[in-house]
Amino acid sequence: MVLAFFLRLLATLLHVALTFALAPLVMGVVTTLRAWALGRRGPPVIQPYRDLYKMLRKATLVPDTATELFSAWPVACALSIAVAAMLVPGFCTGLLTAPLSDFITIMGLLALARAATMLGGLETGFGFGGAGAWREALYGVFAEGALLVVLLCFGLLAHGVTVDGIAVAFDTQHIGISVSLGFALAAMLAVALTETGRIPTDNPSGHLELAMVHEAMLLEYSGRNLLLLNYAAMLRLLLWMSLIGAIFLPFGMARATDILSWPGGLLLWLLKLAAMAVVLPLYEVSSAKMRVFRVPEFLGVAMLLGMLAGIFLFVAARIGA
Amino acid sequence: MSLTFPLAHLMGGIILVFAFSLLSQRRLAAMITIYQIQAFVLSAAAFWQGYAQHEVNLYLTGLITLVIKAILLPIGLRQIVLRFNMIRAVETAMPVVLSMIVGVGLIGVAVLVVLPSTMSAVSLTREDLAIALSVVLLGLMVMVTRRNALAQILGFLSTENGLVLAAIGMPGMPFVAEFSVALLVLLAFLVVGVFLFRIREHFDTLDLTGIEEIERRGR
Amino acid sequence: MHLHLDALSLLFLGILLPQVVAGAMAGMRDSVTFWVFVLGMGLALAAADAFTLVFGFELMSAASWLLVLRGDQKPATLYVGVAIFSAACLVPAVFLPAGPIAFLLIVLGAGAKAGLAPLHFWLPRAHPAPPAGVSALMSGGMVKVALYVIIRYAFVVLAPAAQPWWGGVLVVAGAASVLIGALRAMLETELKTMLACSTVEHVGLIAVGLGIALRAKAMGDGAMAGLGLEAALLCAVAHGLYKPLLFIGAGEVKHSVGTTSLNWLGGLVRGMPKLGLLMLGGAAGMAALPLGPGFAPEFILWHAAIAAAGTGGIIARIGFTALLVVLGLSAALALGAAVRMIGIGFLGRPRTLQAAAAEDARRWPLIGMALLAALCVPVALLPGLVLYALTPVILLLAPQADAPPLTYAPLSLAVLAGLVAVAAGFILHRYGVRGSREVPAWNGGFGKPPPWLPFGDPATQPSATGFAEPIARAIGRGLLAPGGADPAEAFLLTPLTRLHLRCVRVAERLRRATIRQRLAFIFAALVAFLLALGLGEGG
Amino acid sequence: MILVAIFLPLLAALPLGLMGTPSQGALVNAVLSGIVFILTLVAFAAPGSGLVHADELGLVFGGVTGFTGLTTAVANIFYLREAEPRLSLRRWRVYHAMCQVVLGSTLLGLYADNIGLLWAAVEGATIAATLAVSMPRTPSALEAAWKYFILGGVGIGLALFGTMLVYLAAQPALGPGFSAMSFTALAAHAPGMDGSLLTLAFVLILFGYGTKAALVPLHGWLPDAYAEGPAPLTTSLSGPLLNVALIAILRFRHLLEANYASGGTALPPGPFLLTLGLASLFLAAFSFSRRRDARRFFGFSSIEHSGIAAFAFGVGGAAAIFGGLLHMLLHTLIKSALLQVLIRAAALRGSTAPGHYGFSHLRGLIHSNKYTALVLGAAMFALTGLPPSGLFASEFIIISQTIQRSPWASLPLGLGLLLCAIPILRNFGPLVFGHAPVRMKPSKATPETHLVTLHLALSVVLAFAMPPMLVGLLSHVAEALK
Repeated sequence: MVLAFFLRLLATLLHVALTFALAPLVMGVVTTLRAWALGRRGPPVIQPYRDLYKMLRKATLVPDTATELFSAWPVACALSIAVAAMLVPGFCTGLLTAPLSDFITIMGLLALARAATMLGGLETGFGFGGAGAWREALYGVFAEGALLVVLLCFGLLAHGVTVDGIAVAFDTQHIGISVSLGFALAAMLAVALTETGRIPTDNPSGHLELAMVHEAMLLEYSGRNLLLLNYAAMLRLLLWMSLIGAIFLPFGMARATDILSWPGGLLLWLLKLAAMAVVLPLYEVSSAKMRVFRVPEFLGVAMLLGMLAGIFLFVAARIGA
Repeated sequence: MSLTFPLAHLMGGIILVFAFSLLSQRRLAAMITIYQIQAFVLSAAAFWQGYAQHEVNLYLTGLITLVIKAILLPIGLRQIVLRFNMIRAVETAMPVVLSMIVGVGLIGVAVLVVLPSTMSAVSLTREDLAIALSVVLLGLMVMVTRRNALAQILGFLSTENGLVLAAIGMPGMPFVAEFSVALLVLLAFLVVGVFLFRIREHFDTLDLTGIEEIERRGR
Repeated sequence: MHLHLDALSLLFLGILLPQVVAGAMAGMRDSVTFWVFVLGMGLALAAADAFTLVFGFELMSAASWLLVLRGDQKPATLYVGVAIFSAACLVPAVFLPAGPIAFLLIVLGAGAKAGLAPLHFWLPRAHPAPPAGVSALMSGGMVKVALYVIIRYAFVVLAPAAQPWWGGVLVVAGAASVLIGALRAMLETELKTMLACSTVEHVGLIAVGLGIALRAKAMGDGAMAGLGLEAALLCAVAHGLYKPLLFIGAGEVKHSVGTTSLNWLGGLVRGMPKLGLLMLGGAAGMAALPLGPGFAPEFILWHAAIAAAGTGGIIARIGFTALLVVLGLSAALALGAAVRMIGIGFLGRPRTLQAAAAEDARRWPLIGMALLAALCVPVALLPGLVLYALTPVILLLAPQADAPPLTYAPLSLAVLAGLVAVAAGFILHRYGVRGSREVPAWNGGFGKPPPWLPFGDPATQPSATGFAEPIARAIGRGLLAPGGADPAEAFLLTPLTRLHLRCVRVAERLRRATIRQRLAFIFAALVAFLLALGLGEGG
Repeated sequence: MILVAIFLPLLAALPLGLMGTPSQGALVNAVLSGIVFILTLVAFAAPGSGLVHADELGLVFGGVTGFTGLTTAVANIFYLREAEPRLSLRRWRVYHAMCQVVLGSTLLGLYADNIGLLWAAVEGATIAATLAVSMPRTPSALEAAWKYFILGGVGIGLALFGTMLVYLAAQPALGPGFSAMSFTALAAHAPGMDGSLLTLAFVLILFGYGTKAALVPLHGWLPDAYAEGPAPLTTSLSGPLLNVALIAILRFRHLLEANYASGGTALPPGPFLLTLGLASLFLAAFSFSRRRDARRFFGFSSIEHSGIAAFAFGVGGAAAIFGGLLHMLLHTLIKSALLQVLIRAAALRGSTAPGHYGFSHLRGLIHSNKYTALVLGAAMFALTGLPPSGLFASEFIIISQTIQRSPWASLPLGLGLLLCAIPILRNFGPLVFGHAPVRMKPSKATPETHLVTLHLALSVVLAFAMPPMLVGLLSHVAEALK
């Protein structure tokens, strides 16, 4: 018992350390690959680390129209993303945080981060921040609906909605490849792209304030506030990758109590991350950013796919099978 | 005694016929005359019933009817007509032919309603009751179809005649009712007189259109 | 009149108590009507027989009507109309034998009072009208009393006749309320109206939970029944804390600034920091954010809905799938509404001089709000404990209830967050540059506002209307009636009003009849009755 | 005792009509009403016997009549102070005489055991009320009185016909003579009567007394008589006179029901009463909306409540009849309170003459006098039947009985009550709390406003804490007349 607990603690610590450490790297890889795909040379993959350090050393500026809560929002945003990232299993299942890793809790934490970012955008009371906030609010409405209905699909298949439980169930039970899971994957990918602020809903490397969503809300932030917000964005990307990996590519995940399976699990996790980090920029360069009011339609399709996934499940009468 | 019922029937029938002709008549003077004849027949019916039932009360009723309804009231009504210069045709709210058809229908209704009652051991027969009810309904019909106040009062009086006709047929009915009828007519006339004067003061005519005008303005 | 207290009554009385205290502190202490209102609610909750229940319920309606009337005469008529409608449904319902008709009448009657769609249209109009202390009690307490009536009858009195579709009725009505309430909360720019719309949403959530539980109870599924009841009751408890808080806060904003229209507020946190923080806590509850009081009920409710989607026929399952979409959409809409309330009203720059000069709330209302906020803490951080306390009520309502343990542990999450915060704080403190400098906002390069506009041009700020407009465009068009009206108003209230008007016209025509025509009415009725009599006896 | 209570006012009318100044008349009026009230209470101890005796129903409603008569007469003294210059001396005399005649004949109607005497009483009351309504002598008052006279006269005629038919129907069981006109005897021998004839008689009586009770479509006279007659008189019209007519209908209904229940050929009375009751309820509901004159408005409210009572009688069964009687009792108290306080309200605004009772004229009463405004508000509220109004109890009983006995009728009943309550409450706000029309100075309430409060308090007490004796009386009556 004690040994098992100790191993789980160790795995958890390792998971946390790796997640927190790798997040900028993943972002760097994606950015670099994207530049390559566009035919540019691109920054080195460790550029995000340099940026973060630079921000750490810069003075923090506070606009005179901001209220006292100005610096609270980045903290709230980063903390909630960090907690969520600790809950999502990475290389292995059965972490100490596994009982907490309810999908709905994770959704809630992401929503909390989103709310904090939006409030940060509204904080100084200027147009761009507000525009970013309402866009975020609009996207969030559809994204949550789609995500919740996808969750139904998982819940019915795996008889539980903790991410850890889903991963274990999909890994060990023979679920097979069903139409429902395909639909669910498509829906979840759309939500993930929206949540992480990638093309087609938002352009992370855009520089036109009028078209920005996530970046527009950060306009007034600088120094350590910006560091927290940017780091939160990196963590969020990694979190979503881990989440999709754990649910749709659960094979080869290690078990926390079995130390011998760790290296394989770690390797596979890194491979999965790498694969996704390759696919994402390729997808991004091959498609264009949408107009704001096209996004609800895009997410509406995701919602519909999620519903279809559920309905196909019912029709196929696979519940309990 | 075999003559009792046929004669009572006959008089009831005559009263009904006059009630019906009241409905068809447009001129005020003629309506008063018809009413007067109706009242005469009614008093005769009352006397006959009094003789048949050996009831002093009914003689008294007949006397009241004769004096007040058949003699005094028509005189008073004619006075009003003369004073207000109203010797003209009364406006009706419904074509006379139609109102007569409806009147026939009313008699049908009265008969239909009275039909199921058993009437055991009563000197008043089913037919008498149907006649009385018809007279009452026809009187109301006159009130509904005439636009002139005096004509309406005549309709009302005809209704009262129907009531008295029913009352005199009731066996041993205590006098209370008849006394009340007489009282009603008397008081009614008093009140009506008051009203007629007042309405004269305010509207210059006995026609109800003046009142209808007030009513239309709404509140 | 007989009174009797069981666990359910005690629970709802417990929900009521802090609100009453806070409402009294918010300036209603000397109002007799307010105390009559409270008395009515107490009677309804503690009633042991139908007469006392209806009497208390009506007393509550009547007193609150007076209070609404003193605030604003316009919605009072609508309010009292709905109140009497609910009485007209409840009074027969309590006498009918247990069966579907009684249940439907109860849902109609108490649902109208609770603001369940489609009879919710009065609520966003009437709840903001009276003084804040009353609004708070109406939104937090009165709708709970109505829900109590539904619970009392659906789960206890009519229980022997219950069928699964009864739950379906509640779920459908609740889902509609959730969606329309959340959407309107997102779109309304008047603070108190917005809060009232959010009340509609939360009533809907409670109804959905009750519906799932009722259906599960009739189907004999103890786990799901337990989940549904836990969600509904916990939501009732939480909503009874943060909604009054928000309403009292809105009243203080009104007192301090003179308006509660979000488009005329802004930057209030500067002038009223204590109120701002308390409102922030309330908004976290309203938006159902984790670590806030509102998340745990929503969490359980979603679990219950997912569990319910796995039972019953295909139609029911698809229905529950759609319900999940609705719940997700509405949760995000509620989040947007809360963010908009805080972001537009309390953050940013003041839009008027009054907002710039706002002073912090008065002492007693603040103490009342703080009391409610303090009570929110256990609900937010220890929902398991609260659920444990709710167990007797749940067992009373559904003896077979057996909910799985709660997998949401806010305290652990808070500990995790604390650990991260300590680590991050250490890094930032050790390696980062400390301190901060106040500068003019960058604002995309637009620079400093001119000196004659100390807070910049208010027109350059995002407004509440503008913030909501895209959502009105993307969702509102599909769900709202043309012109942005509430569908219940456009398709229920307006046609009824028109019908009433037509009947009034007929009555007026009858009233204008002349004497002769009136005689004709009598005569016609007499002949009709005689004919009926003749035909009746002939046949 | 009872005879004294009836004939004292009737006989006193003559001297009142011939001599005395108006203020003396008002004083005598009040004293006489006080004596009559005491006598109606004494009647509980000595109900008498024979042609005119007080049965339990008569006792209860006689007491209420005496009470409202007394308070009206007292309020009349205060009314006179303000209204005296408007009418000539002769008219004041006639007015006071007519007040006494209405009181006396109302009591006669309640106490009469003989159907002919009942009819005569109602007729006398009608004529007296007609004269009194015409008293202001304005065109609209004359018109209202004329309307009252014509419609009332027709009703009286029909009632007489019905009365005679009842007598005729009783022949098989009771034979000719006085006994066939006594309620006591009739009720005892109802099963032996001719059912078909009795049904016909009941329809005619329903139309006859229904006109007095202002059931739709026989209501045509009421709103105008309310609005145009002298203000205190409306109080007598609203309560006691309606009660006499409704009680008469109830008594005849019992004969029909008893005959029907024992297998006679009579038709059940329920449908007739339910139809008229619902028609009253709905017409009143839809007529409220556009009323601008408060007294006409509350006239329609009387139609509504009369309809509710008729509906309750139509539902039948001891409990429903108990509910209906309780409703009449409470409505009498509340409505007379309301109309009296309305006079005070109009007086606060300058004049109590007819035509000065417009809502726009009275609105914002709280700015003139808080006490009067609150009492008026309480009375209006009480009229809607929401708790804590006493009418809540009676309506509750009626609805619950309706559901048990004729469920289909409960839906329209509920709807009608709903539609009636809303307009009353809609006028409540502006009338009590609205903005006053001109710059109104606050003024003092007159002492008789306390009488109104007493009325209202009494109605609540009677509804929720009724003395057991009264409960016993009423439920006994309801049991006997079910």
